[in-house]
Amino acid sequence: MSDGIPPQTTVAEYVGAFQAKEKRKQRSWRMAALQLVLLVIVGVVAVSLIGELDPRVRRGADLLRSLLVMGRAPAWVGVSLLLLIPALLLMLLIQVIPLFLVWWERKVAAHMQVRLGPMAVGGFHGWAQTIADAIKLFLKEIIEPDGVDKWVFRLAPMIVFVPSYLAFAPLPFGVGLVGYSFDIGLLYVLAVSGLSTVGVLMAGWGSANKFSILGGLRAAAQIVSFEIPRVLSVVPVVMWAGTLSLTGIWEAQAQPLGGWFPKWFIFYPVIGQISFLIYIITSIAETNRVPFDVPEAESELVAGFHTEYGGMKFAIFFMSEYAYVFAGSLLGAVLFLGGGSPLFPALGFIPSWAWFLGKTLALVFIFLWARWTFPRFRVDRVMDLCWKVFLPWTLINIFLTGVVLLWRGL
Amino acid sequence: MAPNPIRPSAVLQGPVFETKIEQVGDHEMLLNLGPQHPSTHGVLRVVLKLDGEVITEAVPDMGYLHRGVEKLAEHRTYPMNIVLSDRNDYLSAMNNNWAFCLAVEKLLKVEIPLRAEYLRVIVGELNRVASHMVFYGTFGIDIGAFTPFLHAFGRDREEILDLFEEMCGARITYNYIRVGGVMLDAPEGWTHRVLQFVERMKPRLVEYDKLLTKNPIFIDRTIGVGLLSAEQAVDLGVTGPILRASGVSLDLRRDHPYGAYNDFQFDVPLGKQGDCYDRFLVRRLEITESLKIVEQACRKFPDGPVMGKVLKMYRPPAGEVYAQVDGPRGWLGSYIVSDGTEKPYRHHIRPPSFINLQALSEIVKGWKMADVVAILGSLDFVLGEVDR
Amino acid sequence: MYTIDVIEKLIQRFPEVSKIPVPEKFVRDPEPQANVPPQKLLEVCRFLKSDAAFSFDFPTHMTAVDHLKDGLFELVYALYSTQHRVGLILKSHVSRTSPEIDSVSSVWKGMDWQEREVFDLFGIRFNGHPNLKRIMLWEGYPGHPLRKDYVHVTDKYDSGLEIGTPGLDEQGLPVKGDGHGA
Amino acid sequence: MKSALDSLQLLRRHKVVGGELVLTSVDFFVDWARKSSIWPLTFGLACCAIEMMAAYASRYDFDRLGVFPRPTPRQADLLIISGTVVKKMAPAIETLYNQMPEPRFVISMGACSNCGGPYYDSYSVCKGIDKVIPVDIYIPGCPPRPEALQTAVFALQKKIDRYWDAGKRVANPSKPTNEVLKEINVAALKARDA
Repeated sequence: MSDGIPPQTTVAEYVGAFQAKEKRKQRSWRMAALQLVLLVIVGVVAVSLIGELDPRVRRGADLLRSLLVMGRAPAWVGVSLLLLIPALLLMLLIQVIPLFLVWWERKVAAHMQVRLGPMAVGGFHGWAQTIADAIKLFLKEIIEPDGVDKWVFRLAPMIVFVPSYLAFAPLPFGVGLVGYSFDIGLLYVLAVSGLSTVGVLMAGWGSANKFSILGGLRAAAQIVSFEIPRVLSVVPVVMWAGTLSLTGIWEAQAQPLGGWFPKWFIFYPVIGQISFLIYIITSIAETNRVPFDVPEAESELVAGFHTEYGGMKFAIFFMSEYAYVFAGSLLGAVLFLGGGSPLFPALGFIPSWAWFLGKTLALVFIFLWARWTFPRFRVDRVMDLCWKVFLPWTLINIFLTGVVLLWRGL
Repeated sequence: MAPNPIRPSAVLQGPVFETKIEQVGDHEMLLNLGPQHPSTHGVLRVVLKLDGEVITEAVPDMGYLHRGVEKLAEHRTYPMNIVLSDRNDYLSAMNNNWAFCLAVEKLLKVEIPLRAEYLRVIVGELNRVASHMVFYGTFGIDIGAFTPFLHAFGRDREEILDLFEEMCGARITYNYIRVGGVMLDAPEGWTHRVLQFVERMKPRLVEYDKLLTKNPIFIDRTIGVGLLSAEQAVDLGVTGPILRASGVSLDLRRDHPYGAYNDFQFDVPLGKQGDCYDRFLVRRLEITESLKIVEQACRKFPDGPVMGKVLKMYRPPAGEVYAQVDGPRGWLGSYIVSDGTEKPYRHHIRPPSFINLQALSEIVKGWKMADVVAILGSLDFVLGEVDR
Repeated sequence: MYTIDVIEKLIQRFPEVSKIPVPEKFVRDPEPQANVPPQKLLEVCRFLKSDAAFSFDFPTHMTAVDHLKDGLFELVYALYSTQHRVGLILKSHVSRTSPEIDSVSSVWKGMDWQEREVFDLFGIRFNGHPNLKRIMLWEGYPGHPLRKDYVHVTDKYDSGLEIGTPGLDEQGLPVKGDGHGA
Repeated sequence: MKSALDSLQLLRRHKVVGGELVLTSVDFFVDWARKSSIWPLTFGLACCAIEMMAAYASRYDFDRLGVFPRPTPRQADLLIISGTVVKKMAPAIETLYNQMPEPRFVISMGACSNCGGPYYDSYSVCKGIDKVIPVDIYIPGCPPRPEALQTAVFALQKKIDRYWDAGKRVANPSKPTNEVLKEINVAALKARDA
């Protein structure tokens, strides 16, 4: 610093720093693998420590009932509370899950695309990214273009979002952790998730924008026509399990074959694989995700049916898409991967809700994986695929199941 | 129905969006693939007449990036014009410089040293590979696949830009090829790094094929879409990969070689029926051909000076000259009329993208909305060159 | 790519076509050019495309040059034959006062937009062109910019330094003391 | 990038034009949310658009800062003008700007959109985008490097964080925001020296 020139880094220093960085990079591969294994072990230990939630829930319910009896409250208060609390818990859960899924999708997409994804927001690996997005979207100006069909425009996001709430009611999250276990749980879930078509059509027509109309019409055609193969692909499961209630289906897959091999529906020789594959593909199409994202094709229809929606309205559309993805994969986990039952009896110490979460996230990963590898179909090719491929295959699958059942003499 | 042009807010008096199509049938709809649209690669506006999903008429409307470069050229000296030429086709600025310098060198009758010719070939071909990588990425996005863009554009093209930056300091507008030769000599070990890059690219091209070229959904979306027959292509004056995709084997580097191209062996990929998939495949194979040329050039890299004998402020004699280069988008020509002063009297640029875009309204009729985007992507035009 | 004998053969067929002397001393391997009177242009072009010996089926490009001093617009057509792998440059002259010429877009569809661009920037009318409208600038743009004597009307987007603004000297800087410009 | 939580100050006082402004923690969170998730519009004009795409791509990865490009102006809150603004395109850009919901910002990227750049004397180029819409951040360069664009986003984040409420954005687009900010600075300096 004597002659006023700041100290320059010499070439040796620069090369030394470069080599150190290179060495750190080699070690980082082994470090990453180590961290992953560590994470899995810690996760399993923590989860098994928490253990089954069902006894705790039942003890809490009894405590509540005894309190109400002590306080001499009328009967209907007890009943409504016992219904209200699970509903509120479910609502809270459904708010948090899309936030996590959006962050996870952006990270998975980024790492698939040789980049890092959200890092800077909220410190470690951008965990607070979606929270910042949600707050910002909440504070945006509410814009209603003047040519818009007012009430249709305003109601569309609600009608798309509400069915995704309803779909979570009969879905079990673990032993006893069920919102309300219907007898026809499966039919109810599939029927309710088809309601969002109305909302999408309203959004397309309401926003008086040529691109949205095109997007809305395409969405209606796609969701309605993919509803049929999705329902038919689930029929073999019902034929085997004999009941429509989701907890019933889960029990049917609980006892492992010969003591160790899991009796999950996906391992049934031919019937299981076909129906699982068609179920996954049709639920990707139901939630309008690539390669079936024809209604909101970014490169063609600007943003499809939600072109005119900004701020909180767009956030609702965005959240409902991820709620449907989670509901679809949760249903898939119950029907095909045996819900809460462990892979091998030896792993029984891991509680059922952890199994549930793991299997659902695995299926969600398939949704994400498909989105960032496949290009998009054209509208008419999507329809051909649905009517000329999936429909015949599901019918063949049902026929096969019938033959096997008759042969087994059930 | 009287067409009413969309009137922007009264505050701003300025150009108005004219509706280009007057008569619209009863069950047809006019759709604006507007100046701002994710898939128009910049500011091109295409007015589509839709019958349901099927396109009945498409009229492109240009001029949203018309910067009047040919008027400015008359008020710039020759070296300043090279800077302007970078910004026309900003995806392959080297080939723009080359076209202009070829024409001026014919005027000045300057001898270019062999080392400069080799440098021009290496740099021109690397720029063609970079431009085709941008096409590969954006065409993937048009069809709906996002990941190829990040691999081709984000990772591989950046390495080419590093090589250019090391040589001439700029990432996109290089101003590297000068009249009489090249700006600077390659730093020592540069050709070795280029060879390393070519080696690294070989396994990656296999990955490219897995991602898009052999992807059944991609093939199903592009085969047979937007057919351009050979006669139509020749009649429209279409050049470059689009012409070769229609089966006409015409490549300036092989038929009328300029620079040092006759020292290298490379073959010219041809398409069969001239649909979107052929146009994509021709460009994909051209990447391998260009890498072959770069490899041969780096191996036989001669020594010697890098700049011919040219004055600092040269005044070419009165006369006119036309020279053209086979750029990534087609024949990039430069027609200069000089009147003995240091500024050209008239400088016309043959814009390959502008002429190739004429094929759009022929190809698009009868296809669906999703195919318009695929066809627009496969024509691979750059708006800076279309509007000049 | 451009050879002289193509023009000789053309002159035998069309006596009106004349060869433009090539400044050999100045330009290295200059392109030989043929001068075609405007009224014969369309006929020559049709012949060049249809005749088997020439078969110039590929329109490379066309443009115009404004020679203010001798009051002429010079139209330059560059053609190419894919069979014989040979090129040709045609030229024809049109007076600046009434710039009218036949359109060759009926012969080659490739010339369609380039003629529209020359109409847009130079103001030369092409008779028989299917859709002769401005392609780059918008309807109602004052004047044709590429003309040498173009006067620029400053509007709210400009900074007063544009080429053609009255009151700018040759270097494009505002002339001192006339109070105009930035 | 300081992590979000440790820069939490419950009460911040600002000397501002006409007295003092008190920012509470709610404003802090509002500013934090707005600056950590800036959604630009996928809208490029010319060569600077290629550098903007390079900034989104793998090596410079804008997604790290929470910048996620959106195709429609309704869902975008940042408009990056990357390229030459031609007079024919100016009304389109003005319409785009009007379509964006209110807390919106504009970055003028590159010499062409700052002041016409290498086309300063062209008859069809609009000399600077601030003749059309108010601009928050200017980036010099032709084209500016992707790092320059990321520094511009950092500058925009600082701007969102500190001045957003104090600046009282002027609704009238003809008077660009930077003049408002100049007034604030001058007033703040005078207040400090007084």
